[in-house]
Amino acid sequence: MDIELRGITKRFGDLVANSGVNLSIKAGEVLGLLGENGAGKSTMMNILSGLYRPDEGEILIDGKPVSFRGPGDAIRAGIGMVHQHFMLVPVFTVAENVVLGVEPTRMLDYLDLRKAREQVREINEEYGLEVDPDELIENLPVGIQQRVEIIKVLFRSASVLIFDEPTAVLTPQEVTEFFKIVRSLRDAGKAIVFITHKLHEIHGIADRISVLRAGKIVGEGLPGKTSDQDLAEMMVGRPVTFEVEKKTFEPGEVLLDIRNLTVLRDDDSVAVDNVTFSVRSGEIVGIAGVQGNGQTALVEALTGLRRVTTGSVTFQGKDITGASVRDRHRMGFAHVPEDRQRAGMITDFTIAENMALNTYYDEPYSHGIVMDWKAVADNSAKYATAFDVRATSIFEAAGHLSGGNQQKMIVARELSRDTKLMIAAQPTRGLDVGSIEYIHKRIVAARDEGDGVLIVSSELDEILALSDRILVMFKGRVVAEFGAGARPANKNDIGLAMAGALA
Amino acid sequence: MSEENGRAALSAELMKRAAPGRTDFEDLVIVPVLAVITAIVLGGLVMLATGVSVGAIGTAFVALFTGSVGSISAISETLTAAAPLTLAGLGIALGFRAGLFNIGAEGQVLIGGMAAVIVGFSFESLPIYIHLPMALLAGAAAGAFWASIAGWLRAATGAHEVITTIMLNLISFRLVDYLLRSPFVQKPGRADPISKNVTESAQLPQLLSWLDPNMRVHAGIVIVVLAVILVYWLLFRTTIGFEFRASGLNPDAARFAGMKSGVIIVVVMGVAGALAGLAGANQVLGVLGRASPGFSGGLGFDAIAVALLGRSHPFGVLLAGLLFGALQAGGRQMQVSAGVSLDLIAIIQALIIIFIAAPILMRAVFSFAFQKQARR
Amino acid sequence: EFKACQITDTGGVDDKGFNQTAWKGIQDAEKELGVVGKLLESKAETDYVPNINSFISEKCDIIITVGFLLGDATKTAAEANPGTKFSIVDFAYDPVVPNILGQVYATDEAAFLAGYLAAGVSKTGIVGTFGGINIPPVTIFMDGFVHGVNYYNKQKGTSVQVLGWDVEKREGLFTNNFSSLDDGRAFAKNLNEEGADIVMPVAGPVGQGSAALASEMGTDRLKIIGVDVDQYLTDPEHKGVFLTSVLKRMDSTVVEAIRQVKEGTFQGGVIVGTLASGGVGIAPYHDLESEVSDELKGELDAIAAGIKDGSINVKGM
Amino acid sequence: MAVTEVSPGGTKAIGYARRRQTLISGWLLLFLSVFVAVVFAVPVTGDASFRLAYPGDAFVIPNLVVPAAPYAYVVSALLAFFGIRQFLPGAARWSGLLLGIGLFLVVTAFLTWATADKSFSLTGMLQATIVRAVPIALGGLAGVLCERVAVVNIAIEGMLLAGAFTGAVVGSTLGGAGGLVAAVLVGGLFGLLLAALVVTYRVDQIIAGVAINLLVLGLTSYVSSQVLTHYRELNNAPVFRSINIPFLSDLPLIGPVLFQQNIFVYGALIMVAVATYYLFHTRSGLRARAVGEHPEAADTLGIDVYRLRYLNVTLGGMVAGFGGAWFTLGSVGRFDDNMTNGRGFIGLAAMIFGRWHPVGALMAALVFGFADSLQQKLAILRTPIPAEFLAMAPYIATIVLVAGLIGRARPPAADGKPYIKD
Ligand SMILES: Nc1ncnc2c1ncn2[C@@H]1O[C@H](COP(=O)(O)OP(=O)(O)OP(=O)(O)O)[C@@H](O)[C@H]1O
Ligand SMILES: Nc1ncnc2c1ncn2[C@@H]1O[C@H](COP(=O)(O)OP(=O)(O)OP(=O)(O)O)[C@@H](O)[C@H]1O
Ligand SMILES: [Mg+2]
Ligand SMILES: [Mg+2]
Repeated sequence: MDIELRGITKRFGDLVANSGVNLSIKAGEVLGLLGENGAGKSTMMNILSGLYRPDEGEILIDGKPVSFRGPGDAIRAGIGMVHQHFMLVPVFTVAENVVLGVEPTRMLDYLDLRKAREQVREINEEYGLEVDPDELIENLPVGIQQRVEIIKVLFRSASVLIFDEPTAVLTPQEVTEFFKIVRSLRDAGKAIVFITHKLHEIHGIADRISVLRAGKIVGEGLPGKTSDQDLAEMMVGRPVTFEVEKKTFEPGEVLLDIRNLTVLRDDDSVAVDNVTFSVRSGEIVGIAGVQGNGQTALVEALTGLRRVTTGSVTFQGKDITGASVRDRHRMGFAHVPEDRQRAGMITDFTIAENMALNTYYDEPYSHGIVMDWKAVADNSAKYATAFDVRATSIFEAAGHLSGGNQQKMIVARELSRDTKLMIAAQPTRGLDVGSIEYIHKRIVAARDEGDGVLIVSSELDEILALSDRILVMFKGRVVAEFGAGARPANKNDIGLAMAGALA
Repeated sequence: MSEENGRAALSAELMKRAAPGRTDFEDLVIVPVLAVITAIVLGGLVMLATGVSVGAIGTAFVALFTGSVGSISAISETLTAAAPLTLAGLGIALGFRAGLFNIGAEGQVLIGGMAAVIVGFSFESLPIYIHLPMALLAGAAAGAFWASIAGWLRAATGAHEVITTIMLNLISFRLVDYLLRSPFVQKPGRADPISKNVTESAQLPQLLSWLDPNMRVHAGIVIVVLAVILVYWLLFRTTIGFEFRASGLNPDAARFAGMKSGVIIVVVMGVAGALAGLAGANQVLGVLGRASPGFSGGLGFDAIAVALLGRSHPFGVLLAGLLFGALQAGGRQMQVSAGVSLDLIAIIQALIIIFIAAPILMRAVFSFAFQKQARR
Repeated sequence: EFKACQITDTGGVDDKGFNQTAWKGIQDAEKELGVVGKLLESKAETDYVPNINSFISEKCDIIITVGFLLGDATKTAAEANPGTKFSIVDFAYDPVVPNILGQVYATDEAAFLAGYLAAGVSKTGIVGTFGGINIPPVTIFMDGFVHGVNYYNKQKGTSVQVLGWDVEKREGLFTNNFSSLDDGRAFAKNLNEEGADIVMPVAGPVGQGSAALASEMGTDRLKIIGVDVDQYLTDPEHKGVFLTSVLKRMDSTVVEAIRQVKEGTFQGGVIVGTLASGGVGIAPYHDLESEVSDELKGELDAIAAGIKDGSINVKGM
Repeated sequence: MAVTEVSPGGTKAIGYARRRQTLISGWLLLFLSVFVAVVFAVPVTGDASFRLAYPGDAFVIPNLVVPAAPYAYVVSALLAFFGIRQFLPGAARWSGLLLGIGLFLVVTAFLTWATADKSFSLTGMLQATIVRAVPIALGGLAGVLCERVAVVNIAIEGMLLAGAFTGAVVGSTLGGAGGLVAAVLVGGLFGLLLAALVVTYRVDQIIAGVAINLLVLGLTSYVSSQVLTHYRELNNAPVFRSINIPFLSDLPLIGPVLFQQNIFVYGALIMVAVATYYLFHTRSGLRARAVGEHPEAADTLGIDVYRLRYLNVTLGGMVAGFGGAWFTLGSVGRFDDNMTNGRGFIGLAAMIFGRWHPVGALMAALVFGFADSLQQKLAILRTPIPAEFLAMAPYIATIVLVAGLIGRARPPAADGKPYIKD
């Protein structure tokens, strides 16, 4: 089945997300779609999958124009999409998620789950996906969840499959597995759209490349033929440096010392399992690991947000195992949380209020219990400028900022006081190249000034680019260490460790 | 140097207050005004539908107006009715700001009122400047205690405050019944649940009784004004209020910023309860002079509407309280002059809330009053 | 024009009980004396004072408040407005307030007869009663009822039992409202399950719920004794279940109070309705006449005479 | 220089949170054990007799006679055992169940204590339990239907009241069946209004609910005093009598309790069953729950989120309308201002208490119904405890249970959140 998009334009209010996009997708071919964050990739695919309606333009299937009134129409037309944020109901089983919307039924609308399970098993066998149909989604690692998404699409006998940044959450090994699946789907005659902003992936899998920038198709390319530099320039619109500049590694005294740390999750399962390591001043320690292996809990424990079950945390020689979040702030902790919108900021507060979140309780921002809004405003204007937060006013609601500027605001806030240790979780998740560059520069600058830095990221490239030393977490344990005295960092080895091969 | 200057200029630019847009004006002024008008018109239609003659409807609306603001005694009635609604509404609004849905104002009003009554009749010969504040404080403290039970349960066990406050309401009804019958509280010589009378020195003095002994407006309105200012100050000018608002809008972010959510919940409920308790004290010390079963008369529930209508902003709550007070006072006059049931007022109040909460609906119906592309 | 203005308690004017009866008194006065009647219903206790104030500013010639619960509010208003004339149903002041005329009723005299009757008619030997709120105008019915049953037991050597009211401890079954018909039904059901085949609900309209239950179950299993008015007449749907009603003729005292103002003879004090004055009494047996033996009827007549002449004490002494 | 060796791991999970809860329930059970012994056993003599049959029943079964003091000692011993069990390994699994059973035993011990040397009709009390649970269960069920699609329904109270009013007025003119149908329709209408407000006009769900409650209360009270007062015949509906199910209704104890009831009781039981089937065993139910848990996911699969919200909230309104009719058509046929008197809110509590499950809501409603009917019996038994405290007991128990057992019960993930599309 071949698909053609003609002159698609989509606006959100004043913002033009897609403008006059032309694109063709062919059976038995993988189309790689490149573009920075916010380029409009997801929007375009959401239009193709019926979720959004285009303001202008048309979609043709095998030459015939179609119009989708909703995702149901697109599904019936044979278009399936695996979304960037998984669209799975966590408290449903795999089988329930797969059949949702096209459920096998018997009399009286009775939901035939037995049949559903069998159908899932059939697809499992046909494509070599191994997923237990009776497991609850919330108990599955993301890699498997993604397979469920693929089964969902196949179950609807889609002949066009759209994958929106499918590799962002996978380990290198899982990516390899995933590519195998994609190839077998292509060979089965399906048309595939593969969205990413990682250049190196696109060469391995795509048959054809289109690049999107600011809502427009700005170029085409062929894998292997078009160079990374060229593709990157098409994406960003200017030459890009792939290197992060930093001073040579000169670690100082031990700042943070973690011994035999064990931390539990809310459901009392073990998240961090007897972990010991330390962070020195002037050093960036990167923690690599697939989501769900305890990094979140580790960060929460180090920042005072989660109770430590056993073990100790020492900061500058002082035991801080039980210290409160605020005590740690005052000692010079800076914390960039992994979920910016949920934990890092208050979207309905103004920028000024958000920038006061970790300073409001001290002079000069408050006297006793009375806030000094003048001081707060001065300070936030100063740092918003210094950290290049693009806003019309610091009295604008922070929720109105773009993701990159939100993150810059948070980093500005965290570094706006005298810091000694920076803990940053997924500091550039979902940001565009420009913002990533900027935030990386800031992190390195903090390290160069003598701060200790702990970075948790599931983006292996980020870990590799920034870290002086890399620890890999698997099932709550630190299973490997790379760099600075240990074995040198090597992407493949780290990937293996993340997948538990060294455990 | 010039870069420094450039920075300073940028930073000064950022300091300029974002101008409130026309949409804000429309939402804050036009929508409420249209909502009130529409609700009153619909109220008229309801009367028509139930067989009230057109003349009587006219009389009713005139009475609604004169009974609420048409004379000094009407204004006195409006203020008397508005005072407890505003106080309890402030408490509920505070809860909303901190992300708590406190259905328990009714119970807190009752418990606060009981404490105020008990202190109010227990001392014979204290000067008013000691006795009255004592009684008020007792009301506030008891309300605070009662509400913070729900706060504590939420903080310590995660029990949802909607359930616990509903249950605490039901418990407080019985508790008040019991107290009113206990020999210490019950009025001597009476077998029914009714308390002793509050002594003069604990009563909120009537402000206009020199004009006419039936003017009921009393010093409680001073407390209301103080409370509005205090709550405004607390919410928007102090670190405590900052924490309330932060944890209300995003409890996770608040926790990440080192705020202690458990403590905040208990404190918020405590302050909310204190305000509701003051509303109760206001009723028994200023209006009733004693307590009897159900003396709150549902004001704790009306106060939820007041808080919602006032958009949980102290000044908004004051305006909403005045509006509801006026509707109550005017509604009474409507009942006297036009024989229209007081319940019509409840209908109008409900419609006002619906319309104010549904700006999209108002924009759709009255599109001429709004700018075209206003986007929400 | 002469305005006679009534303020109900929270029961409302359609309570098929005393608010309604008092209102009937005003309507009678409209016909007989040519006055204009006005009415304000109280939704909550906080309405009492503002309602009275509304009528004061309306310049009513007489303000009639209905019910014990308005006692305090009426007194305060009367003292603040000595020029306005008040009358209150079911309440009296001691010492007398010069501009309030209280209207009270020796209801226990009539309830005594009802108790004796119930004891005589009951087949299970158990009868029951329950009240709205534990206040004197309610419990006086229950007192009279219990004493009437006890008097029957003493006379006949039987041991008919009364459920729902303990005269000594002053405790018993109360719905704690004067409005929930469903409570009336549930309370009567409860008493019936415990054996009572005759129930006297003293809770205004709540009693209609009991009557509904009785007509559902049949009068073999449950009969009702009405209160305030002859409920056979006011509750025609369930009229067959009323053995009798304990009458409290508030309409007549209300008319009397209005007449006094109209004729200029009004002065503070109290009107008492007794069995002797006809202010209280029991209603005919209507459809259940056959259940009452002639002998019992005769005894009741004798007791009524005894109460009127003071030879029988309805307080149980 | 490497500080870290590969970490050894091997920590065993120690469930602190759950452990704390078990310990608390352990202490609570031990306390109750002592309490039962001291208060219900020591000072009591005599037997408690519970009447199981009505005079004239087909099978006359003897009274259940329980010696009060010995029974209390047995209960006390069992409680002590349950309590100690909480401190032993592996307690967590049974903690909630044992606490539940323990509380139930305490109630029975209390009953025998109160009835010592007296008697009352147990059958009657259980029958009343069911009857009184009906509006609460239906309110709770309405809540379940709405919240399963993530619409918080504070307006249950108003919907019940609307059903009660319509039932009375239409019932008076068209007869009971007509009244019931109308009540269901009007309940559905208010459900539709709530759905329109929250789905289409994006009104905050709580505000919409509160406003609907006020509106219904105002409308019904207004019409009742403005119109029904003058036209009494409009407020005098026929009542649905009990229907005895042949044979089953003659069974001792169970017969009168379960099979001699009116259509509201049968209707409630059937609706709970149907709702359970609908939500958990049908295609539409799966979709509805998906909408409540993850509306975006449902949307991407072509499920119309708005339509399902409209549908379920309207259904919820109809269930509440049916429950509301109970107040008039199932009781005495006459409407009275605010006659639901907070039962809708208790229904809401029952829904949460019952963990958003129809059967759970029914069970919770039965607890409230039991407390309600128990209280009336106790007033006749004349216990030395002030009536007010007895009346409070179920509410206090609810708080204890909610805090202790289901503190962090998980509502549907999207509950209360509007879904804004495109
Ligand atoms: N529902 C929406 N409402 C308003 N703006 C939107 C909406 N969805 C997307 N946008 C905006 O449209 C632009 C394109 O977004 P889109 O998600 O398509 O980008 P993308 O290329 O997929 O980026 P990413 O790599 O972050 O996924 C962005 O500026 C985004 O903020
Ligand atoms: N299976 C689970 N059960 C309960 N809570 C969980 C589970 N998985 C994760 N969490 C929650 O996530 C946090 C810790 O999880 P964990 O540390 O395993 O995630 P992570 O590996 O750090 O994820 P990420 O890669 O996104 O940082 C806790 O807040 C915990 O409540
Ligand atoms: Mg995207
Ligand atoms: Mg995580």
